[in-house]
Amino acid sequence: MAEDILSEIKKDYVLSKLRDEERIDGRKFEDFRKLEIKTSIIEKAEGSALVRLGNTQVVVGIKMQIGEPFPDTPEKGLIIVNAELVPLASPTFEPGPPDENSVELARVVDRGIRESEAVDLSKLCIEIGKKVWIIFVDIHALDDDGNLLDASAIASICALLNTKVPASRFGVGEDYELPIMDLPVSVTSLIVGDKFLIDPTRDEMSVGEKTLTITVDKNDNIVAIQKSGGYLLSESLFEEVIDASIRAARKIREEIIKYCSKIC
Amino acid sequence: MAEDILSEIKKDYVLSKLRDEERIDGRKFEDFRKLEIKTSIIEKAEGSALVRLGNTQVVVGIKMQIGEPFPDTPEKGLIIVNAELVPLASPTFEPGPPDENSVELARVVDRGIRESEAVDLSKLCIEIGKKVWIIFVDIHALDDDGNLLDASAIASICALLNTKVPASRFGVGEDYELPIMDLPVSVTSLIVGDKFLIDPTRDEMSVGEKTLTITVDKNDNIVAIQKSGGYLLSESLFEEVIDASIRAARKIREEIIKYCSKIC
Amino acid sequence: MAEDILSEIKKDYVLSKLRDEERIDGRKFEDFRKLEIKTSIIEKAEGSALVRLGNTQVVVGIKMQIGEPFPDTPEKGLIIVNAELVPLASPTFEPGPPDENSVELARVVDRGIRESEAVDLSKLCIEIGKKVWIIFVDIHALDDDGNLLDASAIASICALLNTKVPASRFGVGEDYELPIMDLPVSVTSLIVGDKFLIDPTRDEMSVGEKTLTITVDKNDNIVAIQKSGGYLLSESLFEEVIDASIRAARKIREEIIKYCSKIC
Amino acid sequence: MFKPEKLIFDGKRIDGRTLDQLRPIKIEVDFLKRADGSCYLEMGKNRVVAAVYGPREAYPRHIQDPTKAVIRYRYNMAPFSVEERKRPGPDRRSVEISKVSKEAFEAVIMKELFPRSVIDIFVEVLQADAGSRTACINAASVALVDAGIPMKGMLTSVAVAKVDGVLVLDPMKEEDNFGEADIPFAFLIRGDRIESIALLQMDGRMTKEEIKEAIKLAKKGAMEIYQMQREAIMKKFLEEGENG
Amino acid sequence: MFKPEKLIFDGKRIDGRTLDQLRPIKIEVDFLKRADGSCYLEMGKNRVVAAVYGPREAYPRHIQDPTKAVIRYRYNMAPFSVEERKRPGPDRRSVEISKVSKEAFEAVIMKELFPRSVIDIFVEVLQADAGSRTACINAASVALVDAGIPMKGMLTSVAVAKVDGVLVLDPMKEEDNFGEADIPFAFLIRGDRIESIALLQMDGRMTKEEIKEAIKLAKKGAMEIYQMQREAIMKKFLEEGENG
Amino acid sequence: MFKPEKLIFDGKRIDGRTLDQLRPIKIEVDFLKRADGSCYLEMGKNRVVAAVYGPREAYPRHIQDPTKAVIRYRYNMAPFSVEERKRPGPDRRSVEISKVSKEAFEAVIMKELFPRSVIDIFVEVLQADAGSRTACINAASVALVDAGIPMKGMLTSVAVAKVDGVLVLDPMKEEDNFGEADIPFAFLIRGDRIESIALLQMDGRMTKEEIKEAIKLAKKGAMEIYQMQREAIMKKFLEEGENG
Repeated sequence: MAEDILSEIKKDYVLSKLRDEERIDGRKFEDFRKLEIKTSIIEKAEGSALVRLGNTQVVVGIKMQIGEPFPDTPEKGLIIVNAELVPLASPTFEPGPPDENSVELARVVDRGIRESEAVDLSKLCIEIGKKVWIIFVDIHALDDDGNLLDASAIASICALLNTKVPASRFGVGEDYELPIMDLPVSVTSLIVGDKFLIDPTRDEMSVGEKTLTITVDKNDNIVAIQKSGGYLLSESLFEEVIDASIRAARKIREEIIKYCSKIC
Repeated sequence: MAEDILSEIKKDYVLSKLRDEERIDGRKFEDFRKLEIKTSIIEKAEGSALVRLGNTQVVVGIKMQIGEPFPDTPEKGLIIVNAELVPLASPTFEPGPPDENSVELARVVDRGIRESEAVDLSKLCIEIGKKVWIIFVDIHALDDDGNLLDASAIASICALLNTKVPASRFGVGEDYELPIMDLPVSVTSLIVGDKFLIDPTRDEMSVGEKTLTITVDKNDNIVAIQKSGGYLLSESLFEEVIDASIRAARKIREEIIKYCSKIC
Repeated sequence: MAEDILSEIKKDYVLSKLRDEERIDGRKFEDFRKLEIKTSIIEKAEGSALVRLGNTQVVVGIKMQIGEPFPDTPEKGLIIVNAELVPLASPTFEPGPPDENSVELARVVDRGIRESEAVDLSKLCIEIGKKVWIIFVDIHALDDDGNLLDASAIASICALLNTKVPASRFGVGEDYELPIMDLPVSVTSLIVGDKFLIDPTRDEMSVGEKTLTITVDKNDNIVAIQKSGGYLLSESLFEEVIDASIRAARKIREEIIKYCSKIC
Repeated sequence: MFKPEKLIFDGKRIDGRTLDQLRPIKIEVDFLKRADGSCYLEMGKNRVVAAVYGPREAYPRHIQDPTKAVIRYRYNMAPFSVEERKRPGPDRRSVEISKVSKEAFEAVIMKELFPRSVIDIFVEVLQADAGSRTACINAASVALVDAGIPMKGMLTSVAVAKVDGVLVLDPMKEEDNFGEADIPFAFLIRGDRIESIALLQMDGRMTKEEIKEAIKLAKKGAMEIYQMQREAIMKKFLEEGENG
Repeated sequence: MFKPEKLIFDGKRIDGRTLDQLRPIKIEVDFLKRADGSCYLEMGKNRVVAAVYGPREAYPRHIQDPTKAVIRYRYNMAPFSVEERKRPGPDRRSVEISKVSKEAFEAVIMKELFPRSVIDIFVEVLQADAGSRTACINAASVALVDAGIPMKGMLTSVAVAKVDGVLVLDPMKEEDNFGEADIPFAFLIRGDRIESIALLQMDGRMTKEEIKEAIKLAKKGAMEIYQMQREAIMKKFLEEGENG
Repeated sequence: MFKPEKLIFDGKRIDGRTLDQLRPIKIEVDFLKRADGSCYLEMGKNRVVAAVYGPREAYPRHIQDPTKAVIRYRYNMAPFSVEERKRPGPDRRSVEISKVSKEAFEAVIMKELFPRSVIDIFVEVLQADAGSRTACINAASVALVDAGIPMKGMLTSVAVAKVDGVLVLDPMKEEDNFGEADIPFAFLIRGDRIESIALLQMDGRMTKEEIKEAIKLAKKGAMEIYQMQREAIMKKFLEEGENG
């Protein structure tokens, strides 16, 4: 009950600020929170990244194995994206097999990587039709202060950028860097009436779980969209969100590149 | 609660009619409801049938794969019967793994097909001891207005009659019709005191879930029996039910043959 | 509720007896209950034993299969210990996958066998790196009157002593006796304040589920320890329990050897 | 499935349709007796059945919402609905489709009228071609009308794909597999007018201009489907009038 | 297992029994301390243990029936009970056997005496030969008497098989595997008389005349088993009298 | 992993440590915002995160204890935490570790202060080397202090192994894999004094004299870890003081 009242108060506060064209943490409507990236944090993984988006924290680890390709793409490797929303990250997450929210999160992240062709899968073939590399992208949420999805997408691409193919350990040649061809960025907006807030915090989400995620590639193409939550979206607002998402994605991509150039 | 009262009223009505030697839908005690068969309704399946028994509706689809035979029958194909009582078909069905009712339904249908040797499994061997055809008979209930079991058994044998072995798609020769050697028919009776009603409707089942299923082959042999429900059955009633089931099975078998000769 | 009161009364009785340095069934603090062993009770198993410890009863059956060795021990067989605490054995056990108690039981029994090197796994290799024997030790609890763990451990080693490797059935040579090199004995004590009772009954366990299990090999070495239950253990009591466990283990081992020499 | 050299040839698609043409649609209302509302629908090779149960008391109690009805949506594929037999039970794809479809209906059902209740929407895919999620939503929408559940309007769903560089309406399997992008939409249609978007997903690669074009094309297709949904419902009510 | 050339030779079966002869049976009542009633039973190579718990309050509450006790029956095979190790947990066969066995007991237990309660019957198959379901029912029936659960009579179970064209009582593994048909029965026996059939299944191929013959043969076998069930129970009560 | 010829050489271990030396430890308190208390901890290559939620109302109700709080402990390994990717979800090892760790905390948390409540302790292993269970307990203990849960003292955990015939403190992977025995301990430390043992397991082969020696060595290591736990907590409180 106390929980409900608190949430009601937060909601009123968020909405009253919105009427003054403000966000509760002072950000502009189209701004992401502060982004911090740390890679190579798990030595036992082929690649890894810890991403902080404000107080939201996600770790992604990459493991690779050798397996069979799909029959219709005999010369391509595979990517499998999996998300565990462990109860450590939020009192609303429950232990057990992935629920609809973690499935959706993993699948939207997966689509961004896959459709932007971020990883050159043709460089992951060992023996055509028989042996290819399988990339496991495991998303491990640590702290949910809102917008786990974008944090997970950023952490996933950063972890992939950080990945070395462990060829020598498997006795199939020398290790090499995973060939990354694009930097897809997912941008999630909270829809509030005819307005939208990019990168919503958990407090902001108290006004209603109505989001729209637009994933943008390095050429400003859209590579994935996901409307999530039971609400109606107007065509004009949809177009506004696309434009803003393209702008926001560019900034995030710059931050990722800046981080990478610093550590490489 | 309203549910319970309604069920109580139905029960009284069924019983009062029974005292006048009548059924609530005017049928004779030994009559099936109107049977409608439609085959080839799923092009992507190797065989398929939609069966309507009154308002009860079941779809069966047949898929075939190549697999290993059992070690003790190295030259025979396999049949696997599976039933999904999806919640679309009845408010009492629940999503999730098969419960005892769907397991029983699938196993009784399976026994009818298997014990009548309806499918000539020796014609399903590709390479002795290594490769045989596996037939998946998937029963998908759509509408449960009583006696899903007999409807499923009829739909299964009709779908098998409709099946082409997809040899060319698997690169092991030319397609051929599945060799069907018998037409087993399962006949389910509702036991009410010392009487029995063949092919009970859901409304009739409100007097108590006490059924006896007799599956009969084309030579009037019994190939499967299943007493289902917590009740005591007298020897004499059992013998009466067998005789009536043999008669009813003949009629249903004729209807199946009539339908098949029309479409072939 | 009645259950709770009964348990409260039992607890008071156990404690009052303890103040007089007595156990409710008259045993000494360091004595096991009467042990009965019966082997070869399941002809279809490679080895089997029924063990009664007072009223506690456990059956263990051994089945063997041929499988692949672990990559790092290519010339050694495998042991897999599994426990089913079926609801037949106690009203507190529930059907379904193993819970934390049956997992713990199986793992502690496993450690006793494994760490004492009771089975000479190097005699279970058929083809180095390819084919080795896998031993399934299946613990099936029948009656839980306390201390299922020690009863299971005794039944497991007795069943192993009773096991013939079924080489001829698998066409890989002649049957031979499983080479047993040690007789580990697990000794479980109930901790009550600064005292401890070896081989507690279910009634004694009503004072609190606080146990310490010490598994001892034939040379009085300790091969496994498990503190179980939410309590604090003093260092001095721990050392006392070790000494008493070594003494108790010797007696149980003698009984096992006596039984075996009688039947062999 | 082999990739054809070209999917569009001379302005026509490999099944002979023009770029903005729907596949044939067949709708049968009140297909099931047991359910409170139901619909059988074919869209190309898709064959789906939808059933609605409710509003009924939500059980177990802790799922009840004292302010509105809980909507549940279960998209399920029959094992024989696809080329390679599918193992029974939900996979990740079904879980996601069920979620976004549920949310689309949450946005249009007047759920505040039925506090503490649950409305169950079950859709079974008997045969799947591309677009089974859109076919299911169209069937479910009709089944809800058949069940008498009040909605803000009709929910109508259709996808647009980008194939060989051009946009096509209502893609079938080959276009979905080998196309460059796919956007399924569901629109709320009220008073014969498309009001807003209730379901929206996309995967592939498109410019923002193409997305705007796609919306236009989707709206055209949705209006046609909407007319067929209306007709099927009308027909059923007229029949009932005759028989009743 | 290889198929023997003939299963019946000179009127004798491969284990030396005549056609209407049961396998050796051993019954031990009150085998377990923890359960409210229990029984260990051997029938040929079958070794089974049955335990009864209850009547006790049904939990969770929503399974309670205000008019009678709920009966639960769990047939479970130990992993080592069969030639090839069985993975723990219920398979489809166990689920079906549990269901029909439960229903047989529902028909004979006076469950109206215990509203809102549950009576749990657990049977564990330590070694399975043909007929483990009948052995389990016989053991469970004795365990219910041991637990003092009121029943309309004794439930006694036996199977009849058709082998090499003739009917045999209480088939063992080879007869079950290579025979032409198998019918497990369970009868309600009251006042030393078989009153009715509580469990009945069949698979194989039989004429209706053969089925009638099978009933006769099964009844003969059931009466013999019933006497052994009675004796075992008597023996236990006498022992208790002596010790008490 | 190949077995090195010798694990101890000239009194030094293969990572250069002396026999009684701990691996480097790093502790960060209040690492997470959402949890009521949290801690990030490194011990050698182990990287673990602990979070505490509660005390909060236990749900579902039937798990409530009217006399005290229920403690839950979930030890979970990230799929990428080990050499070969681990399938998500609990395995038997995790279940056992969770159980004994839970029991250690049950013995030190003043759970009688919070009847009907639940206190959840979640630990995630991001990277596992030998001793992840001890690292998790050390982190969880700090997270409990951070959450303000009253305890009888600090819980501090460390293992001792027998390697090449001698005892070593805080074994790393190679020593764990190829050593002769391993004993993880957790101690209750109050007033800078080790009072008693809250967690104790062992596998391997040791004489009782060696076990006594192992306790001594473990206590030495635990006191050092305890100091680091204290310092980390102190540092956080001082920072809060400065900022607040």
